[in-house]
Amino acid sequence: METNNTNNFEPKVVAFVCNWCTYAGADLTGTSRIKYATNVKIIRFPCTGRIDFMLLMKAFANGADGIIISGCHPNDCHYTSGNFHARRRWMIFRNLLDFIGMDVNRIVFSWVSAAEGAKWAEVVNESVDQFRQLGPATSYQKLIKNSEFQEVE
Amino acid sequence: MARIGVFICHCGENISATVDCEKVAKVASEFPGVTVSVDYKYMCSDPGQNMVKEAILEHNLTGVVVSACSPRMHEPTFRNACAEAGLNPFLCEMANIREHCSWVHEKSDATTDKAIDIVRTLVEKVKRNEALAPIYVPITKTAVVIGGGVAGIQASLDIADAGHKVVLVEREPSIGGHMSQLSETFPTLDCSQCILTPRMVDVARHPNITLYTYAEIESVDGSIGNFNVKIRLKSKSLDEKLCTGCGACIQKCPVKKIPSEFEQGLGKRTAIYVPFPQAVPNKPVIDRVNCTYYIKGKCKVCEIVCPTKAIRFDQEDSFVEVQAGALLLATGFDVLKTNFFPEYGYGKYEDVIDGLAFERLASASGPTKGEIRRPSDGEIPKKIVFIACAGSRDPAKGIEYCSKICCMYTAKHAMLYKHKVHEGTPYIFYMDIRATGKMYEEFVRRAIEEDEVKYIRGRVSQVYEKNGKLIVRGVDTLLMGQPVEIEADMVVLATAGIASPGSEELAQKLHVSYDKHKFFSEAHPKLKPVETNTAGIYLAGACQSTKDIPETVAAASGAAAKIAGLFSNDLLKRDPLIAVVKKCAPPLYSSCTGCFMCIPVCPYQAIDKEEIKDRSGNIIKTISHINPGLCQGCGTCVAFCKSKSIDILGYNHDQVCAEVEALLNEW
Amino acid sequence: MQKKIGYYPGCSLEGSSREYSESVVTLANAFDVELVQVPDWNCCGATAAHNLNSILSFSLPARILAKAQEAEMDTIVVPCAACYNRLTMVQHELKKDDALRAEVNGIIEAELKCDIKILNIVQFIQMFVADFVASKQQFLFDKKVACYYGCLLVRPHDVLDFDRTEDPQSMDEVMKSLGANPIDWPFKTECCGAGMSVSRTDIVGRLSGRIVKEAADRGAEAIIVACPMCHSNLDMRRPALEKAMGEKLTIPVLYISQAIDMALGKSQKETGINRHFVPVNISLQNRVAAPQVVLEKTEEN
Amino acid sequence: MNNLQQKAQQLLESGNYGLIVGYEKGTSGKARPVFIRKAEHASKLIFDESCDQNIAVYLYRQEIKHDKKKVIVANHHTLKSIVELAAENQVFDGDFMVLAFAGNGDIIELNTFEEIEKHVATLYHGLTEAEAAMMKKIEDMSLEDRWAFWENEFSKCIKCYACRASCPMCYCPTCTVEINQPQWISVPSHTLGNLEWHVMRAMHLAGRCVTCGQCGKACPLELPIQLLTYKVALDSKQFFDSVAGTSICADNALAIFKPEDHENFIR
Repeated sequence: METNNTNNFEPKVVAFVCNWCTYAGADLTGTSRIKYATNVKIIRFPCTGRIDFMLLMKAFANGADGIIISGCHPNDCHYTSGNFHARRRWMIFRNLLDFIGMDVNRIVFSWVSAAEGAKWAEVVNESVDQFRQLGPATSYQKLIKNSEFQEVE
Repeated sequence: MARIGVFICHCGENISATVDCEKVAKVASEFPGVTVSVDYKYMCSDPGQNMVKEAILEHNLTGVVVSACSPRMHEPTFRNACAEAGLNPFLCEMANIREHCSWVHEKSDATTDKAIDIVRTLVEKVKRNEALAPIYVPITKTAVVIGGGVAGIQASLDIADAGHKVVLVEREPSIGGHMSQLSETFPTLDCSQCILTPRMVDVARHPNITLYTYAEIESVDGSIGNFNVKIRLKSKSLDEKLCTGCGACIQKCPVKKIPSEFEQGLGKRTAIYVPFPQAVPNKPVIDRVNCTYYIKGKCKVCEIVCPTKAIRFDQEDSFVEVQAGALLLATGFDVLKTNFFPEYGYGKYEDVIDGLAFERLASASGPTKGEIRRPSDGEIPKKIVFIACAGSRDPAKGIEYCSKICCMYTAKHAMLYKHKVHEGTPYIFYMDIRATGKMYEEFVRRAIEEDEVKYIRGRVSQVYEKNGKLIVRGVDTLLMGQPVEIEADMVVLATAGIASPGSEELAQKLHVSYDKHKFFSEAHPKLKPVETNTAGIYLAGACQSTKDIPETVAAASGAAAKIAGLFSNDLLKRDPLIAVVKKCAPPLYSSCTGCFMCIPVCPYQAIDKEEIKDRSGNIIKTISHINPGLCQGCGTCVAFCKSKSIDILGYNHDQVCAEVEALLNEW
Repeated sequence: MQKKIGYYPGCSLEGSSREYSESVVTLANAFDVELVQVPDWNCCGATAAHNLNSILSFSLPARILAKAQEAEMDTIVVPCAACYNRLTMVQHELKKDDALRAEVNGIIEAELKCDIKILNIVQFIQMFVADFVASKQQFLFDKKVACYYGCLLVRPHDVLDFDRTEDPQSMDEVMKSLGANPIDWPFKTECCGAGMSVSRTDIVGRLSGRIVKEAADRGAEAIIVACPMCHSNLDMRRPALEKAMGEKLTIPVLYISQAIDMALGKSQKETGINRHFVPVNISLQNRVAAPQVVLEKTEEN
Repeated sequence: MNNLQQKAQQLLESGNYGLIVGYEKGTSGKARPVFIRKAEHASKLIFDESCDQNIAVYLYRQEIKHDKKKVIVANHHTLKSIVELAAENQVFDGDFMVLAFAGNGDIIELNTFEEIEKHVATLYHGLTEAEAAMMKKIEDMSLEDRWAFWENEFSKCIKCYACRASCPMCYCPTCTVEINQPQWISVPSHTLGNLEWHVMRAMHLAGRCVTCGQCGKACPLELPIQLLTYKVALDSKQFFDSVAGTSICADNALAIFKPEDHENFIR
């Protein structure tokens, strides 16, 4: 893990979640009034199978410090198998990012069911802590900055 | 140019207690494309909805973002409101600032900022929303019911009575299934055939039902509303139109020693046969494996004795094709066979039999005319040991589930035995007694208290033969695990119910999912128990998991009601949030490369191939095509497609990218 | 061509069951297999260790596996059913549990790969003996035999994946190939009482007695075993068995390796049957012709 | 004339075949692809160690679409690519014949996909020792060093897309990189956009890369980008036991799944 612990650093976190399990689970966190960090904002997808790895690249390119991906537990997928496909995709993708030297701890994967409101809060809080520890994604942000410079040029 | 209306709800104080709603509305009003942005105490109330409707009309809005509770709560409400004001309902989105924001954070600027981010994200999304219309699929109002046991019979009659056509397909020469083999039924001890055979006759006579026995499903294609089912009619070696069912051929057939499947091998049948006297249709088939003519090339006794000259030795399998709107799987179950129980000697000792064989022994129409006589020497057994959970609930051997029906039928068997052999002693080894149906527990109590059935709580480790007796060694766990040995005359195994043979092949032909035990899987274990994951294909009875008769009949009627419900409309309406293969102008036509790697990705088999042809009909290219009747909109193919040729309505590439960008920028 | 494979005898085969080891080595030599002992091997912990200390019960077999791995053995044969069971179970557990493996690796100071093929005696026979036995067999083992598998050889099936748990057949098949007539009997995997073989010999007498009596009653002329514990209970404890059963029981107990050795025409010393408590009064017929070869002088002769 | 040249000549003279795609001697000792349509040019054909280019990339090209039945002289990379292209429905059984070479140099004629698949089963499917060593060198680096290494490499990329053009698997008529709504990947060749391009290219080759290394050989800046696709190929093998170019069935590693697929990072 790269540790760039900056004081009072609040990571920007985007969560990609499936509609049927984790989105509903996060709703339950709300109805149960369990508190979690404000850093995380959710984007709803029909299924984890829908989440294109390019969207993760997009998120990093737009300055995300961390990403949470969450969907139905294995065998619970609303669409039977979307999460199984997603799992294979992440196994390959995560290792590839590691291979090019990106810190894969900036992406948290979890299964959160519609009944696991408490788990969602836990995942969010633990992830945000983890991302705080990692500090800003400076190495990636350097690339963003350079690219902006070049594009203006 | 987009004209978006943003409506921020306070939800009483549910949102406004922690989020500064006025600020959110004010900031949102400055987002590019936002024409109107207001906040209100209760957006979902009538005045709130009216605000939305009036704004749509007044500002000619092209999109609406209602920033309130979860879309799982009020999305339909606001989409309806939009539709009432003339805005396509799919141009309305909800920004969830209650469950995902106000309720999970303390009051702070950060919470308000997060709400603003959420609203901005949805505004960017809704700008890219498209007006969508529901999909309509025409429906052929014929149901194909596969399996003619009690489930198939009940469902066929229910659907037919509702006025729809039914094609009932049964693999065996007669309908009736396992229920026709049973002697009496629990918990009432009424005769199984007495209640079943009238229904079988009803099926044969019903004007809306076409019955194909000795037939199997060859192939199925198409989708909900419009299946094309090809049925193989196995050759019966008989012209059914001429046959009167007089039975002369059966009486004269020289091959008489074939173990009868219907009698579980305890009785014999001829090579030309009807499985049992009350069979429907009551016309024989020739079993070509055992018929002398087919083995040696001569005999033809049946042909000679047939008064109507109905025998056709050269008849071949034929095929019929049926157009159907729905399919019902009712293929039932089977019981475990010998090699599963080396320790119980099943298959090795003649007097170790399974429950179905005991049903035949106890049946008045069975091989012993209802007398309980053991198969080896025809003696009346003085002691019978019944072993419950023979195979069931045994994860080590791979069947971890409870077969559910055995506790009850074993109690029934012991009772029937006691009623017929008063001096006999029935023992039942059991793990737990699961008697959870109506009048079931009372029934088991009767077996214990009135008929003095000896229940021993424990497992049997082995059964072996010694001096003409079957030694049953087990343990009594209620006596501190004392070993028990019983010298029995007969042992009856309550063998586990397993999926019917051929279930896997059938599931693959129909593209329905099945579990690791090869039972068909329901679409949802609680809320969709008679549907499969494939739209238009339904389930009933023990093909889904072992079920007793009342449950099976209930499921069959449930599935029939679902099918009748489907058939009550001429067109099927579906949510349009589905995937589509994008097309474009010639010469490319579509960026789809036709690699078809998306086909195995789809959980619903909704993807097939489409040929793009020029005006003279030459194929220019073959690309993927998504059947809108089958696609459920998971989007797995969308993320998988490398050329980004597939997109999904409602969550398209443009929308989700815009969301990511909007969420992260302007922090 | 001489084949080399690893060999873990374990303590029984060095002590009370020396004849088992002798017969296995004889058998291996007869089929051109060189058994190379795992260097510096230790106790597998067998029945005692897991009662005392769970991590010890993993570490002991793990060290044996580490030694085998160090000696670059890809296959080892473990004739003792208890050792076979422990080694296989431990390799399985360590393979699937990364944390446990890391802990054990730390204790035994090794990096276990957990990919050693561990053979029990029957698998060894199936792999190296069965295909060639016909060409080397001198005597027909034309006896009724009762194959007794015991508990450790076939369970738990999930892990060992060897033979059927109930009514196993593999030893019966081997004996059949030697010309024997294995009886169908219900006590193949019955408990012999090994866990109590020191503390409660009366229970052993009853449990093992039933097994021996059942085999004798069904007309078996020998009991065939593959486990030193079974053997010592059925053979060495015979007086206790007889006392519990109240009758004389003369049926001999042979290791399956001994039975094959006998069919090959090996001497008493080579097979180790001279070490048995119950005399092995078995004479085998020459495979090709009539003349009887007497392996053990009996009183009738 | 050697066997290959004779064979080629016969095939073209027979009139049954219209085009032979193979290798000829190029400049500075390198072999280059050649397209032979006339029997008298058959003597140009060579096949030796220098013929390491994966020429399966030409099989589906529009330019040879109207040629009569084709013949392709295939090295083992080309063979594997043909199998993968067959699985992905980009080439069609019976459209061409393959001339492969046995260990002793004998020419093997492979006419059907099934024959090609069988032949490919006899080939070696791993990385070469040198390639494996390069992989290990990078994998052994610290995370920061790896990032620095790739940042440097990616900064040099000029987005000429030679890697894409040389890869038989990159056959999409519209590449994601050319889509501008949404703009998946920024257009200029700055490090960020280059990184995104290479990550995407590698991901799109998951379960499909036959590890021929052609992309790296084609790169005018000699960036070791083939290692990225090797990584996904090795992981596909390790995680899912899927090796591209071995089966003509549509069983891409990411198109199928097993419920028991094992990962250790999902909470």
